[in-house]
Amino acid sequence: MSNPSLAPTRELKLYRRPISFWWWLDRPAYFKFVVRELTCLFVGAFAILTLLQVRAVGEGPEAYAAFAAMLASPAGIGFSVLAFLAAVYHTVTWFPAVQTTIVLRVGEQRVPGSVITGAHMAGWLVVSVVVAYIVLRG
Amino acid sequence: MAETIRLEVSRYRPEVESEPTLQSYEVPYNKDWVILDALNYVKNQIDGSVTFRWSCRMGVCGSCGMMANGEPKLTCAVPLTDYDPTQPIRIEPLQFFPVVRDLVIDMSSFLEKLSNVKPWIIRDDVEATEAVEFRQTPVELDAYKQFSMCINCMICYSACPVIGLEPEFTGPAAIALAQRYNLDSRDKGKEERMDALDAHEGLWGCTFVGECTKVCPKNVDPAGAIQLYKMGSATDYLKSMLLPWGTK
Amino acid sequence: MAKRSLTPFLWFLFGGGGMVSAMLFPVHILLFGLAFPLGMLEAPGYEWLHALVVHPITRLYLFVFILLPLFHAAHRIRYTAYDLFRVQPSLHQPIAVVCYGAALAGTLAAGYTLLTIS
Amino acid sequence: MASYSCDLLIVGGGGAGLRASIAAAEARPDLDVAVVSKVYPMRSHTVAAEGGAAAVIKSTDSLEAHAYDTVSGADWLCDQDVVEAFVDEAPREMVQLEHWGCPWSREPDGTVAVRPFGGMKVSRTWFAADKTGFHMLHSLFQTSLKYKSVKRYDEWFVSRLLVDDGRCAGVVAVEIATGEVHSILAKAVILCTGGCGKIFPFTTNANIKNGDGMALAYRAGAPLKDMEFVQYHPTGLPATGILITEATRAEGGWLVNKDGYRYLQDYALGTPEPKPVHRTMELGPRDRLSQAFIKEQERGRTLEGPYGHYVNLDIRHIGETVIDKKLPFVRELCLKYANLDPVHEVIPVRPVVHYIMGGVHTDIHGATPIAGLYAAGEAACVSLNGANRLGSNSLTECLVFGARAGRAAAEYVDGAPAPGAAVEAQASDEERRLRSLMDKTDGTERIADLRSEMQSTMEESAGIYRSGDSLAAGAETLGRLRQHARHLKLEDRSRTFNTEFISALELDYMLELAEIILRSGEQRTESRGAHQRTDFPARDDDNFLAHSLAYRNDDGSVRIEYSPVTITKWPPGARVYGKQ
Ligand SMILES: Cc1cc2nc3c(=O)[nH]c(=O)nc-3n(C[C@H](O)[C@H](O)[C@H](O)COP(=O)(O)OP(=O)(O)OC[C@H]3O[C@@H](n4cnc5c(N)ncnc54)[C@H](O)[C@@H]3O)c2cc1C
Ligand code: SF4
Ligand code: F3S
Ligand code: FES
Repeated sequence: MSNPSLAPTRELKLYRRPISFWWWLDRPAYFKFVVRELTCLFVGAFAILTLLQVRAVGEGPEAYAAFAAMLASPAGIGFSVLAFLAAVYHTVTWFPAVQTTIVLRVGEQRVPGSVITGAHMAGWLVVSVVVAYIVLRG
Repeated sequence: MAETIRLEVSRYRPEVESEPTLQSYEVPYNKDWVILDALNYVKNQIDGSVTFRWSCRMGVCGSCGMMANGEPKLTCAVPLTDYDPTQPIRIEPLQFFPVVRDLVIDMSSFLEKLSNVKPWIIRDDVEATEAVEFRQTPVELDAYKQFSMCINCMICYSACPVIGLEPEFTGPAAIALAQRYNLDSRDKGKEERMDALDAHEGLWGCTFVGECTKVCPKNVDPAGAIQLYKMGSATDYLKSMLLPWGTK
Repeated sequence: MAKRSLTPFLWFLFGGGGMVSAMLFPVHILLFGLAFPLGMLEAPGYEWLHALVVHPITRLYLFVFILLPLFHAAHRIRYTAYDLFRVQPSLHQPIAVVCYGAALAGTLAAGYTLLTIS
Repeated sequence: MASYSCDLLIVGGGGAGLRASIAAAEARPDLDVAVVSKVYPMRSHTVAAEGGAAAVIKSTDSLEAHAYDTVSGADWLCDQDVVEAFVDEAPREMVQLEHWGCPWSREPDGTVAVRPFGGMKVSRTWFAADKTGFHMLHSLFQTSLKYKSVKRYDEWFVSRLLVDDGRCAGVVAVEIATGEVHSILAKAVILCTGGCGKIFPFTTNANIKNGDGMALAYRAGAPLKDMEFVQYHPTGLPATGILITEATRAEGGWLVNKDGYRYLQDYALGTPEPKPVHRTMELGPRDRLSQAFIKEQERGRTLEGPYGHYVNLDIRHIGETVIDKKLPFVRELCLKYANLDPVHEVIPVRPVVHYIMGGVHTDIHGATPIAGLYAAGEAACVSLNGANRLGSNSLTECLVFGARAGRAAAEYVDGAPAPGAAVEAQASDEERRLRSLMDKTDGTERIADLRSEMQSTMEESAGIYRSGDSLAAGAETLGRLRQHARHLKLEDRSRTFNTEFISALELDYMLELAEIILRSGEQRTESRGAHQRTDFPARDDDNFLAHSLAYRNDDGSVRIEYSPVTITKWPPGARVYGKQ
């Protein structure tokens, strides 16, 4: 379709630096990126855990008690601590990312991303309180 | 003697060596200089064989991108005073690109990628027939203006790990430029551009590392452009699924 | 519209999952994983939980709560395999199938459970 | 030595070259068009233009007014038929570029916005904030990508024109990445290689502006026209020469001396008003403003810093909002390169070499006297700019005359005969010359030393004010430098991307052009526009309402001839600024 630029007429001996397996340790930002991506393991695991929890509720009080005991075991607590940290990390990295997919205008001015992120954070707080309220109402 | 600073310059002479080595030069620590001035001092006064690209010296031609202490920088826009004179500054070619010579990278792949995303106005009547401009309000201009500021300096490419891992990835600047045209009220080529970009090497290879935006010297925000692009494509997809009769 | 890949759709699920998990997971984990087991808060009784779960709105809520995050995780695992573990390009396709396949399986299981629970 | 061929070869990928390539590809889609450029096209110096591009578009304006401003700005040394064609085609070209996507700044109703500019009676300068050249170049480059009949030779350096029997038949070029020498045969060649500001020490011009194309044409036998006219822009940053665009003054900026006094009122440029007034004070033409600076300096009313004398450009009263909207790049440049914020501080500025009015002599279609050789843009002198170019006319010139040259050359191609055998011999000659320079090991002279000596010589002898003596003395020094330049010391032994070798070739061109500038200036014993002779302070229409044409004698010396100026509607008159 479009116009080509001529390839070199003699092959150049180009140097290509190999990428190390540890590339993600090269810059702090890369490391943070990898951590952010790995939070998804906990997200997936917790989704499945919730499925199991629902199933336990369906199976009756004993089944649910067993499930709750499992969560209270040291392993269960350990998992929850990690999962909680991962989930929060996911949340605080997610909203700034979402902001980039939204163009909002008020009059001629574009709403700054930080405002959109802030609104998400506020929404997060509200939603959390509502969920907690409903769960705890019983 | 006046204060000096050491530059450790990556040298690669393909005729005589198989991989780059660092060579040290002592240059004046001139408070009015940018890194590029220091390199030119080396070239003019010490070693005429040190090779790098530059032209405008005012941050607009996009030629002088290099790694300085591991960070991709537009060397004509970074003052020497950003660095501590007691420590050397390591100058290397932009990473993730094949090196032709010393600090010169091979960026031909970018030009190919750029052509592939069709960075021009697509509509039937672009050729001027009469002297009347297409109308475009300031708000419509603002919708794409930021993404049109790209100087093709390749700094974002050398910050994006996906480029390192998958060199075929279209990459931040080229996608941002495609999006620049998509968002231009005069353009009707979104569909055509999507043909090239709806692929793993196109849009979807980007995993939103976001470094491209952080290092961009011209505030182009390529990461944002790509995110918007994905969002647009996903909404179009959903629309066409939910309202198969409603898409134009 | 020329033929498009499925990717925009998968990306949409990924995004939706990211949003759902960002908004809801911290509080769920905090409550069920930490506060109740550690006795920091008094856990709600079984009856209440059961009543909640069988409510139609909650069923829908839980379905979304599981479905989208599963696809979110599948998507990210897929790209992590590409970028972090640098799997060969020839394996890209199979990995994608496994990841989304697993998410789909989880979704079906969730659907079944939520429909049949009583 | 490999040989390539095409129908039409364009040397240069700046505004003029890209416009020419598109014009040719559109006029004749069947032709093989090639663009050779020593840098990637989007690095060309058109990218640095800031202020804007002039073309009549608003109903308050008229072609006549644009033409008159241009003619009087040029101190009547332009060809008026050229000016008329220019103002007439300018709007169409600018709209075309708009249709190609250039992000022009807009009025609220969506029409393009215009701003005032120096020496213009009406606001007619289109702008894209203060990065006009950048946006124009990228729009042109990106648009050019869609023409598949256009092939690019990026980072190839043209070192010689092949001319056989009075016809141009192609070029010899060095492929910079590999160091290989190639010939590219063509039925027609268009030179769009830009200006030569790097001949001077203190310039807004980029490293690549070495006047290559002018030297190539001159050596091939074409005359260079009006080379004594070098434009100093009144406002460059003292340390670097980075340009602070005229748009700062168009938006209301003031030039003040060390006492904070708007000194231009003392130099027949009108009386100060708080708001900018067309063709008055800071919106006078560049030659007058730069000359006023020197006079002010002689009166001891300028400031002095580590980089010489300067005055202040004050834009603080314009306010942050307007500055950020219309002059964001100025703010960015000041913050980065002068360490000050123009919203709160005055900007130190001094005149700086910016543009050359002269160039390769062409007719109104861009054709040079050598058959098949065309030129456009800053490298050419089609006689639009005369003795002083008005700001914002040259970007438009690149479009109008780039397109004209592209079309004319595409038309010429059909009748052009195949290149003769002599061409091959010339090409291998050139290859031998280049190889021996590349392999030279016995040199003693540093490129950088010769270059800076040439530059300071030019500033001393051919600055804003010159005299017969200074020009002659400069020419003598240059003669000596050219001797030294035969013994260049090259340290880089690699064939791969050898920039030192390219610099050596560029230095050779610049030395030749420097001498032409001096000789042309020496013979013009009058003052006109940018050429101010202290020994001949008056304009002399009887003898010098004429273009100078510099030819190369067989022995390498310069011969100056004169040709008449075309006058159509505007007989020579006085240049009056300030009061209308
Ligand atoms: C800082 C600055 C600001 C300006 N602002 C304005 C403004 O606001 N308005 C206005 O109207 N004008 C302005 N000008 C002037 C205007 O920008 C230039 O005159 C114009 O851009 C020149 O364009 P060009 O196409 O002729 O050359 P260039 O853009 O300089 O391009 C020259 C091309 O030739 C190629 N080339 C050169 N030599 C060789 C060789 N030996 N072999 C191969 N290729 C070669 C180069 O690679 C390049 O592609 C400004 C100029 C400067 C320096
Ligand atoms: S997006 Fe920014 S960093 Fe990337 S090429 Fe463009 S200007 Fe450079
Ligand atoms: S760094 Fe790379 S992964 Fe995407 S957001 Fe930027 S292109
Ligand atoms: S030299 Fe032009 S951007 Fe640095």
